[in-house]
Amino acid sequence: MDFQLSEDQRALRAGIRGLLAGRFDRDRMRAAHERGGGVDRALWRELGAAGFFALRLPEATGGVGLGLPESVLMFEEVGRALLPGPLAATQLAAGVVKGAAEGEAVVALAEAGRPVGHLEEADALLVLDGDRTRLVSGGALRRLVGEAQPVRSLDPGTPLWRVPDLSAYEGEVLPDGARLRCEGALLAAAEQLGSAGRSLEAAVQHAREREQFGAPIGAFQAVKHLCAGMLVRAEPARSAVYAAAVTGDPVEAAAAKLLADEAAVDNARDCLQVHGGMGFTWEADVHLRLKRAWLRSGQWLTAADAEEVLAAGLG
Amino acid sequence: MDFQLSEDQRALRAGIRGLLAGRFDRDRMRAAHERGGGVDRALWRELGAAGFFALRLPEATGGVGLGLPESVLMFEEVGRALLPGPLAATQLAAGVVKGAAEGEAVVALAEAGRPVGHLEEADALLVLDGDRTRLVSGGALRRLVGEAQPVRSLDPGTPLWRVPDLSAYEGEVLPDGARLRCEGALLAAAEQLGSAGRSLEAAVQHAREREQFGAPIGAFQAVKHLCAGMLVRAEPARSAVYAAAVTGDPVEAAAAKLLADEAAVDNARDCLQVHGGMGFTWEADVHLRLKRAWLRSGQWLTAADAEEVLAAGLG
Amino acid sequence: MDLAYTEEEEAFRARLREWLGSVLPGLPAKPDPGDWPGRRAYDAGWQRLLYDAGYAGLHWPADAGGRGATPTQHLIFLEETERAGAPYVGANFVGLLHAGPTIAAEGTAEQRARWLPPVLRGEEMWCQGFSEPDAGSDLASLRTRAVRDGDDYVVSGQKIWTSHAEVADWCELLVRTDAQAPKHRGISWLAMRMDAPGVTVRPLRTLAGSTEFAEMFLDEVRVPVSHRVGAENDGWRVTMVTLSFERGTAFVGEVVACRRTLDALAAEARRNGRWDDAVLRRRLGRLSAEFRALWRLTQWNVSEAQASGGVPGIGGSVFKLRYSHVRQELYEAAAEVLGAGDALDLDREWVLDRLSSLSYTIAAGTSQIQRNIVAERILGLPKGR
Amino acid sequence: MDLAYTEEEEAFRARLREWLGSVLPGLPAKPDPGDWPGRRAYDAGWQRLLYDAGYAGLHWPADAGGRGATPTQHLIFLEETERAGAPYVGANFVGLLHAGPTIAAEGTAEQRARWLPPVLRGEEMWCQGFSEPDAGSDLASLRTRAVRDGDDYVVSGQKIWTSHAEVADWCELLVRTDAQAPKHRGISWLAMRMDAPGVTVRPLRTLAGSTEFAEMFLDEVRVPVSHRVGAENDGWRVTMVTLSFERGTAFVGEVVACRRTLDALAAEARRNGRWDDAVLRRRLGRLSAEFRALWRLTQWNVSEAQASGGVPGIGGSVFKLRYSHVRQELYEAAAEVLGAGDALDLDREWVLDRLSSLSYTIAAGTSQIQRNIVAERILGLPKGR
Repeated sequence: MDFQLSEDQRALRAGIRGLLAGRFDRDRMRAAHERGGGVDRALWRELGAAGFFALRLPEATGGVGLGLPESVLMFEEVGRALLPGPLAATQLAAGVVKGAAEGEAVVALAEAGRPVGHLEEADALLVLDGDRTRLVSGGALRRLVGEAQPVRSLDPGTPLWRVPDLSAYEGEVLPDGARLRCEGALLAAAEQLGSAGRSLEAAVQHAREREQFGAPIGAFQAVKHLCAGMLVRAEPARSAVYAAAVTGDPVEAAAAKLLADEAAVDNARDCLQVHGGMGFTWEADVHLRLKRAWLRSGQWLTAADAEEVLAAGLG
Repeated sequence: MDFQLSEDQRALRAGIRGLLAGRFDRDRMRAAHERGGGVDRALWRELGAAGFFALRLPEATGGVGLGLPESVLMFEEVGRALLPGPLAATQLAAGVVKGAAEGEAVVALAEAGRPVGHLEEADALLVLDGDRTRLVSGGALRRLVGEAQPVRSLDPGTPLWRVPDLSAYEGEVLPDGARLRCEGALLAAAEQLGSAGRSLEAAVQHAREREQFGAPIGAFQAVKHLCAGMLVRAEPARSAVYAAAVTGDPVEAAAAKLLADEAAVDNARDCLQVHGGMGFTWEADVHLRLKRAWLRSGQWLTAADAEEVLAAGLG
Repeated sequence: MDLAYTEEEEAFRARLREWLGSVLPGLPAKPDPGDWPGRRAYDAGWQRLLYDAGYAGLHWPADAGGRGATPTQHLIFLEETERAGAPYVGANFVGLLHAGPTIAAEGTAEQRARWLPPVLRGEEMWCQGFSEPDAGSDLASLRTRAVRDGDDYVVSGQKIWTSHAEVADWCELLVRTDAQAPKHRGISWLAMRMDAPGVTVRPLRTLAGSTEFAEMFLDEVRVPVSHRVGAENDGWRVTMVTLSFERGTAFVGEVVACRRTLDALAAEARRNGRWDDAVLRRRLGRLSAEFRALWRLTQWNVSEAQASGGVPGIGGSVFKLRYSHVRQELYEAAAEVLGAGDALDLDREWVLDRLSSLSYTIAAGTSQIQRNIVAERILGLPKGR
Repeated sequence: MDLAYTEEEEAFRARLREWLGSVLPGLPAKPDPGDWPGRRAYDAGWQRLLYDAGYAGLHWPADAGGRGATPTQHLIFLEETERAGAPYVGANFVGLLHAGPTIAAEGTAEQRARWLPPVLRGEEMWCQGFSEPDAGSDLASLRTRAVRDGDDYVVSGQKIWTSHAEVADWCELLVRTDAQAPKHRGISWLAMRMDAPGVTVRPLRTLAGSTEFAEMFLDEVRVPVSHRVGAENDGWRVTMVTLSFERGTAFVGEVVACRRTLDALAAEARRNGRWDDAVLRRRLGRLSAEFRALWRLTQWNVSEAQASGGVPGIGGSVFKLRYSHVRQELYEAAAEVLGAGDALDLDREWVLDRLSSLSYTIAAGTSQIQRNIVAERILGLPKGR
């Protein structure tokens, strides 16, 4: 048993982190959110070129040939950078949807009863609708887009559309729907994990620098313990996400999603609290993380569903 | 509108507090718990003589002629003193069960599916069994006692018995069962309130006196904020209990029970935490309050039932 | 303990209800949140109606032009206006609830005569210049300085979280007049004209996307010394006086509104089927207990203020700690009622409220600061650490 | 990242399982909790079996008589013994996990030869005399004093929370040897015979009604200077060395046991019908996520220790904070599964565990202290306040 990251895994993580630092620094992140969070096609292609979407396709078919653990490490980084876009759905569709692997295509996620993010930009739609998981594209997709209504999105990084009953739109049914849902949940959980980690770092940095009552606020137990609580939320979630990526077990993935959702949301809230009034401004980044964390909590597998999956696995 | 206690109410409270300080000080409280928490008949009679049980009977029939608000103030005091015994059931049965008003009789509470406290000492049993609220006494009670099994009670102040199916024991059906349940819940809530207040006082006292790392532990925010949280739990619960006593509204009583149960249990737990290792010893009083608070949380109206009552009242 | 209202109180309520019923239908349409002049006109109009009907400055002392109402009457006023959907105090907030009472208590006769009547009539609006970005929770460490120059102070610095700065005529300003004194002892309270040269207002966008607040930059703004209320360097005490007007009524309207929201959430859950989810249903039931208790605690605090004559109540910290938390819970429950889809739609009711609710544990004293206050001033735990 | 165990590790597990299967059925009946001599004999017997089978001191270095097993092997050992229902380490706890490793790391050759073999063979039991009633969380403020008198220290003071004091042969004792030095610099580590004159043990009853712990009163107890491990006044550092043996394995058995308890709770809820309560069912589901994560975090910490060679891991504080809380939650859920009736019956499974669980957020560093450690030592926040 070796739960440590391998050299290759560390290098992979450093690579994507470097790419994002260069191509999606804070200014660009803010700019992307100010313009409504559409997908940056050039960056999408760069990610494609770096193997982000093709990561798990076999080398024989032009993929990188890596596994779910490596995907999870990459998604943690895009979550940390708050990169907008349907990253999980696109990676899952790589090898099925033309151009997805290369970053030429954007594959959005559509779930029954929920608004669809990035619909207008989507080249295909991964539809989770009851037990039928399918890809909707071409004419059906155009028809769907035509009938969709834009939603004033809570998340400035994710344009949303309200769509009609999804069952009316046919597409290529995917045989391994259960696996896709499980993996989608896990990749979203990894993004949540990255977000939770970033919130913790931001809180700690602020607590070290901000002075009140003659001392850095991080010297006060109230603030100190908020920060400690954030780490205590993030670390078990991290173990759960990484382990589920290794085992691919759906019950473990449910645990990972549940804990990572909670870590992302609650760490963002605590980070906001540590920042005080400044955390309540639009200028601060923390609200962007909170809103995205709320969005992702409602995707792939909700807390209620995860708890039922976990309960069913007991006894 | 005047939510302040009247002069008479203050005097009443001072009276019972004085009586308990004289007759049930800490040494006697500990002794009562060491011997298994049976009812002290002499003290019971003294409470009777002081009008505790007859408080709400009309003066014309020898009662004190006061109302539910005064009862609640008295029960808060017995809760604070951690007096064992089925006080609520006995007060509710005063005027119906012979001797209850005078403190000559002990009326225990029996609820379907739960162990009965003080069964062996009971002169009558107030049975809450489905919608039929009745008083079981005499032969039926003796038969029931004969078939009961003693339980090793979690609460050292309350001897418990497991009883057979209550429906087999007939008794005088009381016409106002709903009112009795509501009032019982409220009196129990008042006891919980007293317990919550006492836990807060004990925590604050310890936090002021105990020194660690060169300062009273109450100077550390972690401890300070635990104590503040205890007050923030107790005060809204107090308002809810007092108000429900004034209005007699069953939904308000449900709110009162829910919040008072939580205040009693969580304040005891926080008090224990403030006391550190010493709080974990048998010598400390806090565990006695916690155990009684757990017991009372399961009596009259549980949290789940209270939440449903409150939800039903919405919308 | 008597929760029934007196005949006099009920009569007050009945008259108020009747008046509200007669006047509210004739109000103009509510202005757009971004239309500041429209908002000012709307709020001014409402205040004028209150004035003409005898409800302006209800809780102000009679000798300041107020009605000298009891805390209970004030509670009834706030409860009924909220129930009836009357306009909020809006741009009159600082004038009626902070600056006005401060001037009434600490101002000279001339200052009272100059500033109070226009507030009551809705003719002049005030804003508050207390908070500073670098001071934060440590309000008394404010750095905006005022240097005496003849009959003026020359004021420079930066303020933040100023509501209605765009339309206010006056600003109640805390400035440092003695940099050498201990921080609470070198502060003075000034009334500053918002159109004075050197005052720049910049809207501050919150995470809810709104611009309810502003930053205010002061660059050598001249404020006459005669506009100082109270003695020089005594501004901290002068400001604290305002708090003595807090008689437990600060959140009456909000608690009434929260209870209405909770009922609406239950109705919506029954409609959309989520009522069948026991976890959600019981959560709403629990919130009902919380808001019922908070309503009763409000009555308790008001009653206490009435009995004690309105002495500053630190009991407000207990209320605020619980209320802030529970109101955030309310909107988390709202998101559950809406479901994973609708909770993301800013045009759906409750979604913006959920965002706004994030400030409750921060604004007007963070929960961390409030816990210190409760622990030290109510429970008597030692200061320190 | 590879959660699969190596062939070698699987072989170790298979051999262990086989051995457990062969030896456990032949164990004597477990003694009554109040029967101290019986408990000592039982624990000693089990340790002797481990010794004979080559499992004694599994994680001790080979040069101390141990097996030099990797942290992963130790994890497997703890997991399998817990799964198989093997006896707990019991009265051998301090010897095997605290005093022994300290002597192995810091003792002289003579000290190692004298004290370590009897621990491994289950012939001598140790207890721990660190905590004091007045020191509490501030362990280093301990006041039990040792005064040099010829070749002896004369020790007087009071210790608390001493497990197995009734049956221990030796006590690892922290004493103050320099009252003038800063508190961490005047402490020494002594090995004290429990049958020395002046040692009085008094059982300490916990709120669970048990007497697992004792108080220990020391009245001019003579301890030979040769029984000091490490230099005089260097005892704090010597003690901290023990912590370096913490390789993430401290709670392996407990986490395995908690997961089994959670499964049993679900089975009981299905049996008694409470499984239909969605609130309870989802609560159990959530606990499943927590314990799954804690198991993975355990593997993570063990793996980290293995990679880093077992350097002291403050990551243990993160684990303990979460675990303490979740384990308390587990027994709160157990009370819900039992229902308002059975949860009051001390003879029902889980009820005493619920009481014991109240100590988790206090013992071995309160949650408050753990949060300080996490914030200051892991997150690098300033000391202070």
